[in-house]
Amino acid sequence: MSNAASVAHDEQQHHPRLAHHFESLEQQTDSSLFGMWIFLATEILFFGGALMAYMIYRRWYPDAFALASSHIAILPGAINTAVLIISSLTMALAVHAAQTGERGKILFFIVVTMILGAAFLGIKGYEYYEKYAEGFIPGLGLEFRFPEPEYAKNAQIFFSIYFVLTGLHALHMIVGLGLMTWMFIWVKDGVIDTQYYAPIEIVGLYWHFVDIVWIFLFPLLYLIGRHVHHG
Amino acid sequence: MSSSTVAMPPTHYLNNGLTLKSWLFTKDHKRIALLYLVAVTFFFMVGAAFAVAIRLELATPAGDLLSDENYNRVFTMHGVMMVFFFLIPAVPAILGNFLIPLQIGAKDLAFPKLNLLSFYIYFVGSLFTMYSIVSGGLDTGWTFYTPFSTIASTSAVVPAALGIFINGFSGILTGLNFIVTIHKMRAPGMTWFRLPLFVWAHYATSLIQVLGTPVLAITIVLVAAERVFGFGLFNPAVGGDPVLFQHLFWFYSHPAVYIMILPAMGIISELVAAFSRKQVFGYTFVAFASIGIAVIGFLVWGHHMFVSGESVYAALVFSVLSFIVAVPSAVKVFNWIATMYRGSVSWETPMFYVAGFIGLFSIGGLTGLFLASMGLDVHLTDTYFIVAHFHYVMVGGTIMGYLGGIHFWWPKITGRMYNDVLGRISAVVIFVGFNLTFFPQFVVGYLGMPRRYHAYPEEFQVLNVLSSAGASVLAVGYLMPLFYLAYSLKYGPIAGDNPFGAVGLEWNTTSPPPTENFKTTPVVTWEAYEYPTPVEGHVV
Amino acid sequence: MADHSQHHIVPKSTYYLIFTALMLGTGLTWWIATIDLGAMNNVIMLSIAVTKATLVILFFMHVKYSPKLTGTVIIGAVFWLLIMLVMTMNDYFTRDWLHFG
Amino acid sequence: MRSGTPLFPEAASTIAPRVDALYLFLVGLTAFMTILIAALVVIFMVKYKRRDPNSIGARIHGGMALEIIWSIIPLFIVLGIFVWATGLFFDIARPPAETMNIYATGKQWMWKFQHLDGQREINELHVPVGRKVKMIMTSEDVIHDLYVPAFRVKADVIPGRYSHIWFEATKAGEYHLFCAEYCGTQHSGMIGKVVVMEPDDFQAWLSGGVQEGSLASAGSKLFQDLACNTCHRPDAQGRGPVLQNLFGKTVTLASGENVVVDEAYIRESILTPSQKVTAGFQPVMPTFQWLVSEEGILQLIEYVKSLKTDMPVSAVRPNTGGPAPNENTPAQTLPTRN
Repeated sequence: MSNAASVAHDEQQHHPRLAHHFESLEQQTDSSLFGMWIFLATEILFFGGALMAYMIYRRWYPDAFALASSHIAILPGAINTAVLIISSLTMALAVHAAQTGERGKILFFIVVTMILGAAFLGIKGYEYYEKYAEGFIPGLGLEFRFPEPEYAKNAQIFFSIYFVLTGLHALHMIVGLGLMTWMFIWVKDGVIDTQYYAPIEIVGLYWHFVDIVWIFLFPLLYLIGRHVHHG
Repeated sequence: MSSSTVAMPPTHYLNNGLTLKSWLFTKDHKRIALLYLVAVTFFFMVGAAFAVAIRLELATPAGDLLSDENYNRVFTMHGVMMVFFFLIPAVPAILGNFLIPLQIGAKDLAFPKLNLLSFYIYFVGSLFTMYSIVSGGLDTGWTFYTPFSTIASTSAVVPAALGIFINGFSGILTGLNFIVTIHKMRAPGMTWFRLPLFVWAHYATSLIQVLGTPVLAITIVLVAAERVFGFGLFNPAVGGDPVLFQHLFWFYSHPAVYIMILPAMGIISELVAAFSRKQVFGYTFVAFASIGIAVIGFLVWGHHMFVSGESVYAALVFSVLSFIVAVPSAVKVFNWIATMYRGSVSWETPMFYVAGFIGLFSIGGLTGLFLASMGLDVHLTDTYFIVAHFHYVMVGGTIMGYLGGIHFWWPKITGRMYNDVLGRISAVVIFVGFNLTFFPQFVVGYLGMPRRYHAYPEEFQVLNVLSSAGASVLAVGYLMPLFYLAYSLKYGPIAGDNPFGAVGLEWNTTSPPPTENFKTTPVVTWEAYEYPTPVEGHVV
Repeated sequence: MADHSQHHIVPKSTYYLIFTALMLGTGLTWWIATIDLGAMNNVIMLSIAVTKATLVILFFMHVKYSPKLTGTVIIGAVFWLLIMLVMTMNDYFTRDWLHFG
Repeated sequence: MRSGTPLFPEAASTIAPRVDALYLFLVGLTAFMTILIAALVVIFMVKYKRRDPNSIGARIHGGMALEIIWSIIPLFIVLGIFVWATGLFFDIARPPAETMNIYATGKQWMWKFQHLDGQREINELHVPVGRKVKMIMTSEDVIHDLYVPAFRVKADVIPGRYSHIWFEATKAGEYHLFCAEYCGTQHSGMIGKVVVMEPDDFQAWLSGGVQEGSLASAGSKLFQDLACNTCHRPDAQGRGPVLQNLFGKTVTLASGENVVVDEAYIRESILTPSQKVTAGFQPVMPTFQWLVSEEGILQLIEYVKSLKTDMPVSAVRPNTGGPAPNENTPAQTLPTRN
């Protein structure tokens, strides 16, 4: 077992970030990465609950869902998908730079990732505004104006799920930007070094997870029924 | 008691820093456990106060003491407080927090800061929920069924739901912390099958917390989106399905029952071994029974919905799985009893709680079979039979186990001993009061009295009066430990490191333990519950 | 069992390769969405999404080079999600089975 | 309803004794197991009481044979109970073919019942002894639950769909009727009584009171008032499908799917007509969402059920003319909720 192995391990140097209750930095890193993965497991089930609502209602109301989906413009969604994938790449490169100890590169890639994240949120905000202008907000006391009134009721469910899922996703992005700001400061202050870069790796895991969520949301929300309705 | 010439260790976690700040910002798992102890006890009192109001109201058939509006708020808050702020955190956050690092030979949990954060998240969550009491109350029942909670209720649903949402993160983080700790922080030689069963039980519990709680969180988000923004997610008016809420809710909330009972079962395993001075019979079976309950427990939630309009076929699947989950629980009970066989059974207070637990949990578990039986559940569900059943499991089981654990580890936690005679009396009073309170509810439930009724037909009165009378006995039983335990803090005799002559790493350190738990990292070379002969008050 | 995950450095070329695959997958999804394949549209789009997610997990998130425990956590979480989906769908798909006129 | 303090509920339906039998079996099992467990705990506590403070227990690790025995035997016992209880449940859940139907609507906080012959009741339900009665139930607001302890049946009453219970009363008398699903402030006031009458008395009760005409005729009148008859004509010349002999049939939708015409489908067709259009018809029907109540829908359903070819639609047409059908299509935009 890992703990048994790590006890005998490096007594020689005592890293300043090694917490008192760990035997070695390796045990500490292992534990924190493992903890992050468990947290991501909870995130899977968190989004999974909303996904289940989506599945059930889509099966109940396939036509309304396909129609409602075809009223969402693909282009901003596709651009956002690309933006997120690029940001995932830059995040991975930031971790890579942390492993090799190139501090300037870490800072550069974190900043690029943050810019891309902000761009994603900007485009998302624009999309939300469009939904508002078109009358696709299924609540807030606003009038829901769906072009095909006979599907209006069930289209409200689609847009409710759309806003819940994309809203939660955007919220995760905002948290991610916060975490990255924190990492930026830590790198700048020299807290992070080639021994101790688990925090950057953890933020990276988080960011990639948010990317994965979007990889599923894009086809599920934007692309269903495109082949039937060319909206 | 064993050796009498014992003294407190000069330094220990309790006197390592005496300022308020050293408590409120502590990262020591033992101190955080005590912060929880205070908070959880407080919320138990709050929940119990609501219970008193319920039993007073139900002493007469007419709804005369409280208005129907207030009664609904009272039973809702009783449920919310007891379930989310007492039963779910009670054993893991107090005893689990205190003992897991000690039992596996670690200096602390893997993430001490996260542990402190969990406490404050719990605290903030409780504030929101408490706020809902003063800002109009909550009248949805602790189950928040839609569409009542989303479109009909005029009460403060959002703050209460927000409080439960926030509190959920406390549970998730505690569970995450335990899992990582158990995987990564075990002392050399502490293999998986040398772990105390208390740790196994907490591992299983943590799995449920980590995998189930997020679904509760998203459910609350969906309810809030419907209630606050007017989104239609469960609303039949736009084609939504209110029954979907029940699936999501029970996917968490049925396993949550196992979050409450599994840690208590872990305590009972420890207690049976310690007070029989004997290895737990069938250690691996008991360990895997915990994991089995945690896993199968996720497959049975639909038994809450037999009459809710779920498909007959789905009900059938949920029913058979519900029957199957009864088996590992039965296995545990049999193994505990077999552990006592040819043991050296002590009659100290914790053993009385063990006996009470086994009795009450058996009735609670067996009446679960009634409810897993679909043909019978149609009649029984949503009556007082259900109320009696889950109180037998969650109160008779969990609280008996919890109090047994508190009495067992009290000398370890505080370094002092309580009055054992009073302890035994309290166990008996609780056992008698409990049965008086809840046994009549089985009868009145089969008669057909629905739960959550503010007024009821007159022929149910005698049984309800019995129940209310029993509740007053039960209240005395619960108050007793509060007094003699508090008294022992100052005037109790010094307990010594191992007053019960038990084995387990936690008994290898001082009482109370030092902040670092052990002077040197222990190396484990023995099996769990391995009693060397003869016992001399101090082992290994 | 200590895999020294933190010492394994994935070459940059791998990252660029995965990135290219992800972008191509996105384009492919869009293209598939516009042609009518009936029920297969969904199957293909979701298969691409699962593939993309797997690539991200294995390479960007280093799971390929991490202890087995990490993989167990992921598979466990996905399995639990499936429990929820399957058992609930089990209800929704069979509500008509005992049809009471 | 009884006075005094009963300890066992009255059994007044054909299913009740069977539920009681399972219950009593389980009570016996529980009592046996609890006494066994309690006895063992007490015996071991006394017999193996620690006398020497330094003594320890015998070294016993476990026993595979015992573990298997006490896993397998309970498993078979519970699976046996499962089979018994599930068979019973199917009989409770599946109504017999020929039933006397009564419609129930729950709303905060009352029960409304409509008999086919037109009698309406609130919080009181009259049924005859010896007839199989099926309740077709829906809710106007939140989830309720119709529960008659003496019959050992209950089912949630859910807004937006129909649920059922059925029973055959065996004993004349008055029994409790409860709402068993928490539904808000006056949940405990949402109660009433079931009056089980001898068949003759029931007939007398049915024919007494204000005669409002049968449920189907009320539905027929509504059918005219809402101008449904302009499209749904019996002669296959209308813009909508012929409704005669339709109930219980399977129809093919425009999407190619097959659906059985049941209460839920008719309700859906009235409220969201464009969702499941019968193949060969245009989606021209407007929604009647805001024009007809849940009770009205039930009347329309009963009217559709009553349409048989041997009974032409004119035969049940009420003689009252009613207001002129509104030619304008009803409002198409849905009011937004908040």
